Amino acid sequence: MRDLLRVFGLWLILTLLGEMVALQIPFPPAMASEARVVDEAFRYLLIVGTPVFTFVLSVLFYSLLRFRAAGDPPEDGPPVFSHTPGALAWLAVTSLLALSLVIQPGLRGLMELGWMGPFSGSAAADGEGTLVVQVQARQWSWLFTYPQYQIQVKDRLVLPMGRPVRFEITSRDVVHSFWIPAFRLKIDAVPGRTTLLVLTPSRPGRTAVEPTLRVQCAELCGTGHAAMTATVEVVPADQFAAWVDQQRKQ
Amino acid sequence: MSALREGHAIAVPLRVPRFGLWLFLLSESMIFATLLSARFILQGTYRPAELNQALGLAITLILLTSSFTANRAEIAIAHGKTSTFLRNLLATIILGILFLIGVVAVEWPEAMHFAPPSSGYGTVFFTMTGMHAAHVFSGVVILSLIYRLGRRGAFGPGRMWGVEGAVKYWHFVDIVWVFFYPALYLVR
Amino acid sequence: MGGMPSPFRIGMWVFGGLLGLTAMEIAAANALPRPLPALAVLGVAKAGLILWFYMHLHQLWEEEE
Amino acid sequence: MRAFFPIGRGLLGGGLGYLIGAGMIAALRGQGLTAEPALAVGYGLGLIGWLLGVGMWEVWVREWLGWPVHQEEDRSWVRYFRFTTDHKVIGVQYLVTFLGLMLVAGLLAMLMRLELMRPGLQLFSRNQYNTVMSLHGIMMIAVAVATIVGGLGNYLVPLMIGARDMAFPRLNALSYWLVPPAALALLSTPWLGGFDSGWTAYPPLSEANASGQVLFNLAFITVGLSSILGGLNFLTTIAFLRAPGMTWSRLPIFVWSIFATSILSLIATQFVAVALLMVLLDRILGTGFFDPARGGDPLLYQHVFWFYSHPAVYIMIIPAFGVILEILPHFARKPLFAYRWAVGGFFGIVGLSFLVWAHHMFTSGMPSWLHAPFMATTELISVPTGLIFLSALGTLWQGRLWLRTPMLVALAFLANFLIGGVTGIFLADVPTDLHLQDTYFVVGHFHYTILGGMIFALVAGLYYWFPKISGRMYNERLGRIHALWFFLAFQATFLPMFGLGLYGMNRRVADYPSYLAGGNMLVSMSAFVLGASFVFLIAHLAYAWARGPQAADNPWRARTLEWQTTSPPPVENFPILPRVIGDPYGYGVPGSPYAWIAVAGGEGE
Repeated sequence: MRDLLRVFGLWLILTLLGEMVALQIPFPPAMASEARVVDEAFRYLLIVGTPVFTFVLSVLFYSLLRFRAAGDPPEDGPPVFSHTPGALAWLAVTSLLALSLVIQPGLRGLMELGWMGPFSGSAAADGEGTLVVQVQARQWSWLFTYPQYQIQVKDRLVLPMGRPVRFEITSRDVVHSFWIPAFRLKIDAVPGRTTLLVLTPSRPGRTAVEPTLRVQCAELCGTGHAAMTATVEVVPADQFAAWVDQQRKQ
Repeated sequence: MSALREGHAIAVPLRVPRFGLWLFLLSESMIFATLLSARFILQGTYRPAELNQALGLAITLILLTSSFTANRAEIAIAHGKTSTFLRNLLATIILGILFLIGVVAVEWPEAMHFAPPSSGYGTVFFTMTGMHAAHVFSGVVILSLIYRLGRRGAFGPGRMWGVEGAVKYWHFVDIVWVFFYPALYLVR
Repeated sequence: MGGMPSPFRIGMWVFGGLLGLTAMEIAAANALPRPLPALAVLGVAKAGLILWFYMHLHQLWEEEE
Repeated sequence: MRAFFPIGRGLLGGGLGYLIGAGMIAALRGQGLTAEPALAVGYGLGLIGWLLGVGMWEVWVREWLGWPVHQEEDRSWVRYFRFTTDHKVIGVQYLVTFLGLMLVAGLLAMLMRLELMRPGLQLFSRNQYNTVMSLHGIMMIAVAVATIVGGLGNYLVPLMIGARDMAFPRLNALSYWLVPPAALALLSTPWLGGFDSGWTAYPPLSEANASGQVLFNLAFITVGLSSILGGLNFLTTIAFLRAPGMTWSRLPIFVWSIFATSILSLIATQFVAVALLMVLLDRILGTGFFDPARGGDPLLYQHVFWFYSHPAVYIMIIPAFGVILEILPHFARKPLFAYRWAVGGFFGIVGLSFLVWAHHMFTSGMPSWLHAPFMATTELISVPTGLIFLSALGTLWQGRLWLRTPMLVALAFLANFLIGGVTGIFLADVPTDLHLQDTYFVVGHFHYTILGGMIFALVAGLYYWFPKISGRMYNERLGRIHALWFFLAFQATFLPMFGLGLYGMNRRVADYPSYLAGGNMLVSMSAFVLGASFVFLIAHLAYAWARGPQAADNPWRARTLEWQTTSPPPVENFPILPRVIGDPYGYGVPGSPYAWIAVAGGEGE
């Protein structure tokens, strides 16, 4: 009984310390509004995961210190073979924990992100203001087409701030993956099909200043995989319009 | 030492190799299950109209009959009727060879116009029939070895694991075709 | 082994059953608009006959003879 | 000279087989000996030639032809180089081969970390890096799949259940001898342009790259075949060859873990074989399984591949759980807590492992409605895994912990796998996985489970059973130093990877943006220290095997059967087969023997 109380105390202390760390862990800059869902899910898992982690660690540490034999143990421990109520309780707690994590942050996050339907990726945002960008991945570069403005650029993605962007992603050759770390979400570019990603850039920035704001291929695609990046610029709406005009003149 | 090892080998009851063979067949069936699923995933229930239905039915009947004769061979040797055993085993081998001729020498040349580089159905058709034919071929080889041993009097009631194993494998190959035939020739 | 219906005769009946089921498969394929479910059931039945009577699946949970 | 006769003959047979197969195809098609069709046929015939040469001719073909089989048994060290059927020799063959392979693959990892120490390209071209990374991956996968099962499993399962050998001793030898040609094929890929598609070999990339890919696929299929045959053998052995009185509930937990694993390798491995075969057919015969222009689908490969390759991680980790749960009771001097629950945990994992494969594909472009069910099944895996932890912690609680090296490494395993498990939740949960997929977070996670888990268990098992296998004792002080060194270097190497991944370091890259330089430098430096710990381990064990003091038959005062015979055991394992009458872990129960072993004189235990 004394042992149980002490290990409980150890668990409380370690959990407290752990939660302090978990609440402090800094994330890379979140530059799209969808990134918030991912970061909140991450933080939530950290907070829920910490007590589980510290529980096992406390029992492990406590046993190591308290039940250590000086050398070759002269006698055996108590012959406890099992403890059915304990095992059932353990089973119930782990099952409930696992199920709760499926619901929050799992299903809830999927719902918020609009990733629940028969499509491959985000639910299509079809609103008036949605900017459509067709992304074609190829070995080893990115081709961005803005069908609403009839412009095409290579390895450079310019996006207006605060406007939802629907990326329609495909590949010309092998499987690639479209990922902007600062925006969090990623999805593969698969030859023969189109995948969708809806992102709303929420802060201005560009790759040279913020390196996590870059398009990075995230699926091994051959020799040039590591270098298959594109620069990203998020600019205010008027600057975007000016950029579009300038591109169309070329 | 070697006497001990041999003694061990003899002492193993028949259900040990039998269980092992069943496990092997279970494992093998996963190959065919994957190919069967791939056929429906990639092609749905599409089937080209120009498949040779008469030939498909003919080779199916040949393979079913070979299972029948294989079964007779197994029963015969269990009852010590060696000549019936050999006769039926030989019939099984010949039917197996006929099946192979039917698939590889008749059906494949006819099906060449939807051969792989051009059509998706060809991809699954040739892979499935090819994988199955490879198993039929290995079955024919095994049965031939058994036939050779059988002619030397290697088998009889109570010492027929070789026959039983080979025949079980042959029936397994037949079961695969039981599923492949409708999947390739009959679905719409 | 042995017994009244001789194993040879069982083999014959099973073979007849397999032929009959094959005939039903062809009939189903020609008559039904979507023959896949019927074909699946018939295929399982054929495989079951072979497994049980030709491959002696039951031996697995029988005591050593 | 005599020792290398079978291997020499195998190499000759393999070479001849390759020349005949490749030559035939080359002549038919008017291409070179290393064109892809020639390569594939040559490999197939070469494999057969190797097997016949190495010993299958004597033990199998002669029997099929009705000729007398003659098999030479040799008790000197030469037996380790021969096609023998003694499960203990085969176990050692597996262990040595795969530890060697692990050192080679570890060296490749060191080269990768050398390249990644700084941004930019220093050591390799991009293509060379990809080949090195892919080779490291597949070789370590093979090590993880086969070392505990093939090595420790082969050596110990018959001993632990009181059998003389495996159910199919010759098949067992075949399973082992399939491995060397596969290793040889993998190591020769760099001369065929390498293969740069990782161990996952996703098409279309794996259908468009250099010809090394063909050898990779063939080698993978060969190792898979070996794993299938091994699984079949273990299942039959455990089902039928248990000693009298060895009921299912008296089975040591390690045997249970091998049983559960064998179900997985028997059933699941065929799927990866078919997936790789489809890639080969697409490459060589022009089928279009994965070509969307011809009715194919690249995602079909990913589904079939992960239908094996997710269960494969349980093929790696369940035997590791088995080793750890086996070690804990003997060193805690306490019965294994909740034995039945732990066995249930194994089978829970086996069952669930077939229902979770698509969690590798959350970002693959598969329909989004598949995410929720696969997320749910994946999270549920933590429930049976939790039972393993319940058993481990319950065993430690109020025990008399005897902190010898095997125990220390086993405790380190628990800490490592805990981190591996908790970080797995982040990858199972789709919203976080959409960011973390294909980053160093994943790399960190699976190294915590496979290196921190499976390899730590292997090391614990090596220390634990070393006296039994070698008949010698390792040095306890060196063992403890190594345990600490190994554990700390491991943490320093892989903990920073979670941060790197979160901040945008994606995996399988030869180069990275310069803002990630600090973390990578730290990882590289620690990795070198970690690599050195492996060299230290192997050198220590090799030295102990040659020069160590004689070991007692049962230095750990353990109850299970393998410790009731001599160290090392005689060829027939037990002079007379033991009779099991009690619980394998009945520590602390007064007067409860586990087994009754009659010795030549008729004395009891």
